[in-house]
Amino acid sequence: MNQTPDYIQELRSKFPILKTEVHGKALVYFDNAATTQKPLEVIERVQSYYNSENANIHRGVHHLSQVATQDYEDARKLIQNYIGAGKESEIIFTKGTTDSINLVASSFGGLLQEDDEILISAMEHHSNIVPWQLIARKNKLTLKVIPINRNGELDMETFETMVSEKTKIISITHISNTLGTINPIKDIIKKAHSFGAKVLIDGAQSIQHGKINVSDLDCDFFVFSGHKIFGPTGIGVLYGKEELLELMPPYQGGGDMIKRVSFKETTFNELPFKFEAGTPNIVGGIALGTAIKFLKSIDTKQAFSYEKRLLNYAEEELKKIDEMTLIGTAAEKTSLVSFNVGKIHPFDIGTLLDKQGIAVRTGHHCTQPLMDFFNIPGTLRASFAFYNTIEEVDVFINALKRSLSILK
Amino acid sequence: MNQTPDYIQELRSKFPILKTEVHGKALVYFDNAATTQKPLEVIERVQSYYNSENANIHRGVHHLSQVATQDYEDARKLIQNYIGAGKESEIIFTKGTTDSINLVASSFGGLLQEDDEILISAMEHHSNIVPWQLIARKNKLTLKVIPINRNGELDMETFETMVSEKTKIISITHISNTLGTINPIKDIIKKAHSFGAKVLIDGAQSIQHGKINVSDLDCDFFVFSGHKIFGPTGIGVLYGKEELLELMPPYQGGGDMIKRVSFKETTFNELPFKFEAGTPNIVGGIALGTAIKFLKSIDTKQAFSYEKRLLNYAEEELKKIDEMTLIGTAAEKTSLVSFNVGKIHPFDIGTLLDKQGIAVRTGHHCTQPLMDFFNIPGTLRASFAFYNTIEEVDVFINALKRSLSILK
Amino acid sequence: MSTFIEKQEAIIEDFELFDDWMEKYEMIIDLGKEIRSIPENKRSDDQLIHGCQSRVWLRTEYKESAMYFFADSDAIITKGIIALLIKVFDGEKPETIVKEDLFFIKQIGLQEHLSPTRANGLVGMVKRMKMEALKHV
Amino acid sequence: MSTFIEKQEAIIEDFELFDDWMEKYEMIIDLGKEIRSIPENKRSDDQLIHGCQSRVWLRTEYKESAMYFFADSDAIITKGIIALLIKVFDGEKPETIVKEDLFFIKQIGLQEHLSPTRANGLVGMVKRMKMEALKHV
Ligand SMILES: Cc1ncc(COP(=O)(O)O)c(C=O)c1O
Ligand SMILES: Cc1ncc(COP(=O)(O)O)c(C=O)c1O
Repeated sequence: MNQTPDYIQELRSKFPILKTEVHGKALVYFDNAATTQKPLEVIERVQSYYNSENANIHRGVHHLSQVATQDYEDARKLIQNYIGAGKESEIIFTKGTTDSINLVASSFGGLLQEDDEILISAMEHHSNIVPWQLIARKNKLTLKVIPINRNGELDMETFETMVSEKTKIISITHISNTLGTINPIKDIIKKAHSFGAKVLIDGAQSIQHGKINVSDLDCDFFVFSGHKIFGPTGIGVLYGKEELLELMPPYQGGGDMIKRVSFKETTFNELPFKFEAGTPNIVGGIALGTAIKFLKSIDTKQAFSYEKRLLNYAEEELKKIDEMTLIGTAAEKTSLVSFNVGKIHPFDIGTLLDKQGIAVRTGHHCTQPLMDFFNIPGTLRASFAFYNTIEEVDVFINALKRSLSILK
Repeated sequence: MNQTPDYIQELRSKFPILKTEVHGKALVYFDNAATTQKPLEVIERVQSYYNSENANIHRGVHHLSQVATQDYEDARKLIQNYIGAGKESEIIFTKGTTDSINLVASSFGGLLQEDDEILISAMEHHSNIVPWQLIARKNKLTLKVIPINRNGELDMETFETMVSEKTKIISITHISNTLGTINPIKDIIKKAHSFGAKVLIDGAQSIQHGKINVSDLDCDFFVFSGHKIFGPTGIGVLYGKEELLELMPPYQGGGDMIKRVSFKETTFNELPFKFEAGTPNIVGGIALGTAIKFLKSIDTKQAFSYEKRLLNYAEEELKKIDEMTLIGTAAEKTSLVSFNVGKIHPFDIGTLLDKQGIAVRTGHHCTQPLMDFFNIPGTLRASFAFYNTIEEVDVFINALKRSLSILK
Repeated sequence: MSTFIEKQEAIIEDFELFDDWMEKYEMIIDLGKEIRSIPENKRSDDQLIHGCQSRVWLRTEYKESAMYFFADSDAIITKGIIALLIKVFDGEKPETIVKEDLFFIKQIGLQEHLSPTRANGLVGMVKRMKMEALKHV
Repeated sequence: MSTFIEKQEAIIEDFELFDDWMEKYEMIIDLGKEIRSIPENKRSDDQLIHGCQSRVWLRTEYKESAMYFFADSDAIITKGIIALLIKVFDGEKPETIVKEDLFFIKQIGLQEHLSPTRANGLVGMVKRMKMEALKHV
């Protein structure tokens, strides 16, 4: 029987926005790869912070400042523990994935020298392309692109031939936000390390769909965004191995990241503070901690495996539709479907789905090189979280059919 | 009669946290220069965003995304209008003042050439020192420091002799967060422009205490933090003149800041998006807009002039205390007092004040060079917002006296 | 010939016939099929309007004090929306196009297409049409 | 001589005499006046403990299997807090200092001085004292 299990209905009830109506229809939120919704406890945590403990942190001797500092640092510990990092000081709070990658590209990339090589892949998000292009141009580095096949999988054979002693860093997405492909990052990391190259994993699309352990993975950097893991906007994480973070010069200058400032000489603070200049997004960090707590309080194993069921069901139903082209048919996939129908522009379908209450994303999903590769203007992407139901998939499929009947 | 006026009591009632107790005492929050408290409507705006419109912005065709985008861009307009900027595209959302200054130091500063000069002052916050030190070292620029006198005022005569054709940018605080000094920025800007130098005004401490009009000021950049103007943490603003922002290369790379990405060539988006890579702090921007709306809804003229009354009263009462040294006795001051009593360490006083419910800041206030100048380890700083009352000043003075009786 | 205002009012009336959004969009799509389009081989990059998720080409003609528009898009809803604009703007004096208020967009509930979302470029289209008209004022 | 645990319990008892925070701090300050301090001319940079708003100097001696501490600070509350630590740690075996739990801090309500706030460096002091002890384990 294809019905949403009770434990999912219960989980779902914790997300207030899912009860919203759009254009008079019940909202079906299938844009989770763009951003996830927030459980009530995260929303309430933000509110309680502002209502009773708002203060600037780290240097205040007064009570509010101490409470806020403690809560902010506790959130750091929660994150450290959740992703299996060895030390708190390896967890840097940033603005988001993009900020994290820019930090590494500028600070680690800035240490590289002419003709050193950086590897990315053909399925990267713009945020994992442009920062490397900028530093490559500045420092005359070579940026190489690991190709993919028509299923949207990395061409691992070619990859093997691309890594060499010249390779200094491989920056690669764990899961493609456009294709859903889960990349074999463990193999990549091993191969990279055998040549002394470092690896940054863009975990923007993986942290919310599975258990991550950076120590197991042995990646050198791991980055993600709070807003994609049921947390607030404006906060993200950079995990980095201590020895690398120690090596890297600071990225931004300002309050909190210094040990001692004088006009003659400035010395920098210890990790993680060296990379956290200025007043941070305090409530962002704290409420991201709450989001992690939320995840720890639920049966994520069950939830994540349910997501696969959603994916399978949606793909099955989509395949029944005439002229359907699924973009991204990797063997290993997370819970998102990207597709086109005939020559219909995804914008047209997206617009009509919206009028039926369904939020999907249309366009290039910040992966234009991938669109060029598939020679399409964009795709229509439905991306699921564990709070989505089987019935919502039905509503979506029916709405899609209705839209197509108008557009064909 | 020295009593808090009714309109202040009414304003005060809009800030939920001010009813908090600390160590069993009513909270007296005099740490407003570190961060300000938030009115109920800002807190509720954050909540309503997460409860009914949370979505990623700028590229979604679905309803939530469009609403969120509209609200985020409306906030930009509100800010533009509030600070008198000519165009929306001149308002860049950042993480905060520190982020804004780093952006300019890196992107504008990166255009400068060996021996070009940057001027800052002796009273700058670390956030307006370190970014310039970093770029100065990188690009072999000369960083010069405008001296101050014992009252904590800029030495304008020396300043006049320091500006020259070599000066490319003067980055200076509008109001000192440690001394309260209001700098004659209009004169500085005029003088700078007469030599073709640009001026960045660090408005972190001025935007919440007076009306700013960047067009009147004719400054080239103006930066501030949301959390210091009754808005959320993790959001800030960089105003820049369009022609300069156009000239500057992008700071970070990623989603949203591009027009077209390919592995061969990437072209950048228009202003303001060129400088806004990645998913922004959406709720931060929107709720900062709400904070601005709040300010527009109240009689700020009255509120700001009341702050002066608080300042005068507090200074008068402080001066009656034995061995009191006020640090920062400029003719033009905003509503904060920095002081030391005899040789007592500010940390000792701050700790005892905290136990009496009073939140003040102690230490170097991220202005270590200023501490070196005055040859002190730190100060005790009480900084007022318009929601503070005359009675709170009395409580503070009494608590201070009690603390001193124990410490002497 | 109806005035600029009358044309808009006529559109509003047409839309009032439908309660259902899907039907309104069917009408928009049908409108798009009626306009003078730009065949693929005649499209050029300088006709492209930026800021749309779909691609939009716009060509204008100025004849006997009036403006005429040819447009196309790879998305048929977008094309329909341009068709609506053309219906209102076509044959008008440049001055009218530059100055007069486009009140019908909000009234028929298409204001979401005016949002600063870069996915749908109604704002860009109107801006371009007005700019083209401005050349002849 | 009392045990490590007994010494902590004694401090807790002393603190229970006062309800008022100000009185507790008066006691802490008085304690600070009693300890073997380090005169200004004997202070050196390697004795400095980082991470405090006030400056803290710490010197240790190891004699007949026991640790002894000398400390000073430019803030008298900080000095009092070190005095509390010294009261508990002085004369103890390095092993005890490294391993045993410092439960009295929370019990007397000084846990705020354990917060990661860099303003008050109790965490740094304890860490340094334990590290010094570790050298002799
Ligand atoms: C004058 C001044 N400049 C810069 C800053 C840095 O602001 P933020 O920490 O919000 O980036 C502050 C605040 O501490 C300040 O007072
Ligand atoms: C794979 C991937 N990388 C990077 C990003 C950028 O994340 P953010 O916009 O939160 O910085 C995203 C999100 O859009 C993503 O999906």
